[in-house]
Amino acid sequence: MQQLLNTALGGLTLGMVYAAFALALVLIWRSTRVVNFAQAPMAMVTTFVALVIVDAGHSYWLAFAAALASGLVLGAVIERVVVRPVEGGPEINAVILTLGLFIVLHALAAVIFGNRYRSFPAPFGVRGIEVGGTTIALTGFGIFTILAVLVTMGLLLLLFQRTDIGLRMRASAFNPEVARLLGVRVGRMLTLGWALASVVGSLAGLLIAGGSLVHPGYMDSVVVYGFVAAVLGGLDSPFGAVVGGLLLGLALSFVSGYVGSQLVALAALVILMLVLVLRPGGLFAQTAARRV
Amino acid sequence: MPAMLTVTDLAAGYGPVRALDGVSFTAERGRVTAVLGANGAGKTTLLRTISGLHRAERGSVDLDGQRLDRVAAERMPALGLAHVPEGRGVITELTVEENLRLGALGRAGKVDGSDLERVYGLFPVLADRRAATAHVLSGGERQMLVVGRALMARPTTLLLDEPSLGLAPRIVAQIFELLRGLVESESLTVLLVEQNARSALSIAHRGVVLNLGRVVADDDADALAADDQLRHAYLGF
Amino acid sequence: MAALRTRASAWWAGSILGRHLLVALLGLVVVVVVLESSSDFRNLQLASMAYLGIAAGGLTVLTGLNGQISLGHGALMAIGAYTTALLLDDREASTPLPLVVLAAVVVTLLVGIAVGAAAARLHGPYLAGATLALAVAVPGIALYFKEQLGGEQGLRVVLPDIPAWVLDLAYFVTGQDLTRSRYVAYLAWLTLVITFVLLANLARSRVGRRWRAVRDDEVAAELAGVHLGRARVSAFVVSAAAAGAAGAMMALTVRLAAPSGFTLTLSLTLLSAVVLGGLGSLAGALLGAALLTFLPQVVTDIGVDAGLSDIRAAELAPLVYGVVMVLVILLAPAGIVGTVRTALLKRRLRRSAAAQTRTAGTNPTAPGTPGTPTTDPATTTSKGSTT
Amino acid sequence: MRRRLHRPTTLVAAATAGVLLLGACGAGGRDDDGGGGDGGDGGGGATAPGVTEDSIKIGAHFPLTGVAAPGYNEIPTGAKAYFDYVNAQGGVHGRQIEYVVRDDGYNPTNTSSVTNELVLEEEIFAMVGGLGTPTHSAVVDFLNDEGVPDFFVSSGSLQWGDDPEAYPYTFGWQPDYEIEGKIIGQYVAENMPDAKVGLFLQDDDFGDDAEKGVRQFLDDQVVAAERYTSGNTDVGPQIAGLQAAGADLVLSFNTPSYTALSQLVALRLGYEPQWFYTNVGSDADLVGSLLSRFSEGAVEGGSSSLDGVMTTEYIPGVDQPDDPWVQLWQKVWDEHGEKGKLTNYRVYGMSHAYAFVQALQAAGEDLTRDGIVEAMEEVGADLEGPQLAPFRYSSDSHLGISGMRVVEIQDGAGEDLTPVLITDIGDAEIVEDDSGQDGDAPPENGVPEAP
Repeated sequence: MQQLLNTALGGLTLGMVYAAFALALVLIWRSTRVVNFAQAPMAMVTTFVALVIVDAGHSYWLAFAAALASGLVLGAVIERVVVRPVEGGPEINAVILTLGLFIVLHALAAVIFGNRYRSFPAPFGVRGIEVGGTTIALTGFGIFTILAVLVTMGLLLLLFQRTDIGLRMRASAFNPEVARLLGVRVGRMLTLGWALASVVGSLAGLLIAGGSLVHPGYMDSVVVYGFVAAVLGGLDSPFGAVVGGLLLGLALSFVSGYVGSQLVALAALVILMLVLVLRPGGLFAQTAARRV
Repeated sequence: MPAMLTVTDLAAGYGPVRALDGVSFTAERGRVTAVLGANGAGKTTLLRTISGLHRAERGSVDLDGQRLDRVAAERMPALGLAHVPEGRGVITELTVEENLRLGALGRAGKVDGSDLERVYGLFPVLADRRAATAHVLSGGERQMLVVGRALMARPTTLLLDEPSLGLAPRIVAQIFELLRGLVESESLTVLLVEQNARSALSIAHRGVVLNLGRVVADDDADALAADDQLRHAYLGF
Repeated sequence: MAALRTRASAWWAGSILGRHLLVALLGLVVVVVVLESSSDFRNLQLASMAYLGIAAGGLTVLTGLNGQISLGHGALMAIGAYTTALLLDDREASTPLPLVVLAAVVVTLLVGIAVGAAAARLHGPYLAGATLALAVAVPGIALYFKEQLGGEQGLRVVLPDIPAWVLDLAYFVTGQDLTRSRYVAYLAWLTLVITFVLLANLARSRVGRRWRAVRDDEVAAELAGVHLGRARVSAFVVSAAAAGAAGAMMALTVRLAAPSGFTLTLSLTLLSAVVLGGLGSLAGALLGAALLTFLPQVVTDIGVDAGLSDIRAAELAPLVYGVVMVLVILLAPAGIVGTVRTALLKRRLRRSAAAQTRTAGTNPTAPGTPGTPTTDPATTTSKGSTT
Repeated sequence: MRRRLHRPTTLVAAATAGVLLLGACGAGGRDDDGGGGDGGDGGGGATAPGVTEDSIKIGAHFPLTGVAAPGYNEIPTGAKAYFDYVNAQGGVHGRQIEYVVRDDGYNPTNTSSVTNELVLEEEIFAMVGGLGTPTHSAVVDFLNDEGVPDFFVSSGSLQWGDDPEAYPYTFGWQPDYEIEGKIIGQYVAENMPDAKVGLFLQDDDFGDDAEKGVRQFLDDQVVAAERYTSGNTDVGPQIAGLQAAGADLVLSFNTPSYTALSQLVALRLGYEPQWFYTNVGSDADLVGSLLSRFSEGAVEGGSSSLDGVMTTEYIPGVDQPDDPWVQLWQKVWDEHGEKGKLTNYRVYGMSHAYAFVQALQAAGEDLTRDGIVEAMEEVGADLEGPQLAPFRYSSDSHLGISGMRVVEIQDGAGEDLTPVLITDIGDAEIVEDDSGQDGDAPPENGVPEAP
């Protein structure tokens, strides 16, 4: 019973991170029709920025803010400088480009920050909370993780649904030409979209790193499962990304605990194929799904 | 009537294909000017070039004394120019009201509820479906939505691309009726691109006929409608 | 069945097959000359290049001709490699080598049918996601079935003794003894030439035209009577078969099939080989494979020569490789072969244009501009429009 | 994606020819060396490949990039520092040691290709310290076919020495995982007979061999065995499984990062068994520095974070700064190391470099590949060095260090729980070591003599 609960809680926390990461991928996909494989190393780089600040003796929260801010800048710069030329071009070119970025960022991080394990601090306890004499696998930081992702989602929802800038961003994503005709500076919106997505990705990176170990490759499995989660939910649906992330986090945790950790990836494949065979556009594909 | 929109010697193309080849005409303030011609005559390219979506190779565009041909498309609404693209202009993923709100974002000055109410007043169908996602709208409703959205920017000049495309004649008549009303009440300048020349000329004051990227006729609407030779050669009715 | 029909139709259009065979023969002569004149180390490197080339060739058919993205071809190679390893587990293994390779191809092909059938309904990033999951899932299977598949340590591949007639033939032709490394290299390149001839013929056949039709415009293809699903699955299966052959060659070259040899990196590497060389072109696939085989070593050596420590020099290789990928996409999006072709074509056109008097209204780039995507004004209007 | 396959074969042929010619040119630069690196026949005193009057070239494959690189990439820096130190003292028999390290990214395919490069192109005399079980598996046949001495594989797998007939040129170095499992198993059976034992195993030969050793003594006491896959950093489900099975003593066969991860997860689960980490995973210095960051006192700072944890020890590490060997390593690192501090990975690298230098001394001035292998089989068991127990090298076994002692970590350093125990694979008994290896000190100049 306790194992069941703990496995579920572990899966929930991990699922939240996958959800955040998938959300970042969906934001970028929606705005620029690019699957950003470089999302993981981008987040990794910002996590290292935070680590440098912590190492310099500053507080966790300053480092946290700096990582998010550097995520914002990194996302904007990458979109503007590297990704802009391939937007609207053949899909595969964008894929290869972000894969290339993936490799470059990885290699750069190894050169600059060193290729070794380092511990990353957590602002809250990493000890499980006691409920009625038994400890459950939910730490202060775990709660923070869940809350942070929920709050981020709420903020994004507000931004997109309730503000003019959100409306502009959505319009740019859905129909850039019409958006231009209506006076929306589409280029800026796309850059902003990447910047925001990169912030969300950075958040996922910080949450995975918190109270654990980081090295240049620490996000690599997240890119796979985050992408699978996004596809699972339907790449156009932020809601789907979140559901996909949670579903995947829980399912994989149970497979790892009760079947075997070798089969985690296989389980991800099976779940994905089951969903895609029934719904080729993901769980939350819009009925008016656009043919790309 | 003074000229609102003046196009002089405009040329544009796609690679080696020449779509516009020295087009000149004027659209008068508060009037409807119809641009007519067969498929591929360059009508849509003309609108796209005026509104900055397509780059002009030569020539100039002048809106009320202001050069437009070097201005980016996204700045047009602020200058009072609204381009209503053909059919697909509705952003189907957004709700009706979001589409409308979007229309007001590009213009200078503060947006308030009165703009929305005005458009809903003009198109009561839209008011009923304001919270619906736009993809559930019918073709006629979509056309109303794009026109309404353009009006949200309080434009002085409206570029309309094929508003009758794919719509039932009854709906076309309804939309043209609305347009005529708007021109009269708001003293809008309208440049109306149409393949359906008969309907277009019925509300236009003036007509410009394009063929293979050149102006072949430019006259009062009545005169054009009366010119049998022209009608048979270029207008198909 | 499709292959049979293709073969038949290719025979009818005898000149194409004849030309391909002639080129293949020439290629083989070059292979012999080069392999005989290079060291054992180069031979093995060239063998690696060959198996990467085979897999990339299959992938370029899938992605370039049929428009399907696969991030999971490494997993298909793993299936070919493990099949080979299971059949060649000791020196007494009696299965003749061609049969082993054939078995690897057939098993991979069967898996390809299953994956292809599931993938046929998926588009773009959904297909990418599914194949990505495939790429990470397959090594896990080898870990789970430790008894049968050797777990993390993998399965050793024992290269059977070189048949006496092969040794004799090699000596007769070249006057040198055939080393095992060179033998492996010959096997890999022979497989490559055979695979490429088959792929090239398929690409020129009716099947190939169907693949392209589906890639260019599904609706039009369907109206023209092409069965979309069947065209997709057949492209995937052909490409899987090539990956199987590549896996077999990889197993023989590396003499091991282990999960850590088939990480996601391998799949992504193949895809980048295809794009770097030039999508849809077999020559590009080969060029990409060459780049992947030789670039890291060259870069590391340069790093070491420049006085970097071993670690720094090793870190330099992926950095340069990544930068090359980004630059090729930004500066030469048609890939190396595509860019060269376009440049050559332009020069030829310029020359012929200079020779002729200019006629107005002609379209200088219209007829068959290979390698570059044609921009069609009708499709550039909006990328996010609804239907 | 509007590309088309355009006259493929012609271009293929052209490209093929071009690329192949490129390859040929590359090869053409080399002299005809008459059959590559076939030094295996060791023909009567002829100079072996990689050996000249004044130099010996040796090679190694390590993961320098990629996911497996953190930690392991420090080993060759330690070895290199020691070789540089020896070179500065005049080398071995007047020969300077040239140490070439190649990156394989822990991918057997790459290992195969870089080993080909090292052996055929660089013409190394011997492979020294190649790391990893799956990676080295890919090249062990090749190295033995070519007759290249394959010394001191950095992995505790049994296959690097249990069958010298199959692999006459391959030698293990560290205690294999099975004897470590046996020694731990016996200790637990004798001292904690009531413990409910949980096993936390890396899912490869490391975990498998160790489990085999442990179960020789503890089969009845084991209540759960959980396996994690290297690279999957979420070990929560596995630790939760151990907790659910009620294990109060966890024997963990894992790498250091997983020690830190398992400790963190246990904190999260409120799971407090007695931990017993394998030597590989118990780098107190490293794990301590990894765990020191976690705030709110959830984990004690510094290297004391593993206090109370049991482990084994077969060479002295950086937690024993007073040990004469560690003092030598510190001196070597200060003089010849790169930046960064001395770590246990580097100590590991230096320790096997030390053993290799001694092997070279033993092989004498007329260095041949077969000669050094013979020398190792003859005198290998008498090699001096930091190892606490002697090597098992003989003509029947090429397995490495024969034993270790069980320690408990206190204040970041090991406190002995047993004397040094030695044994061998299979049914071999576990006995106390009387070789005196434990407690010896390096020679004054830090360079070993022939044994």
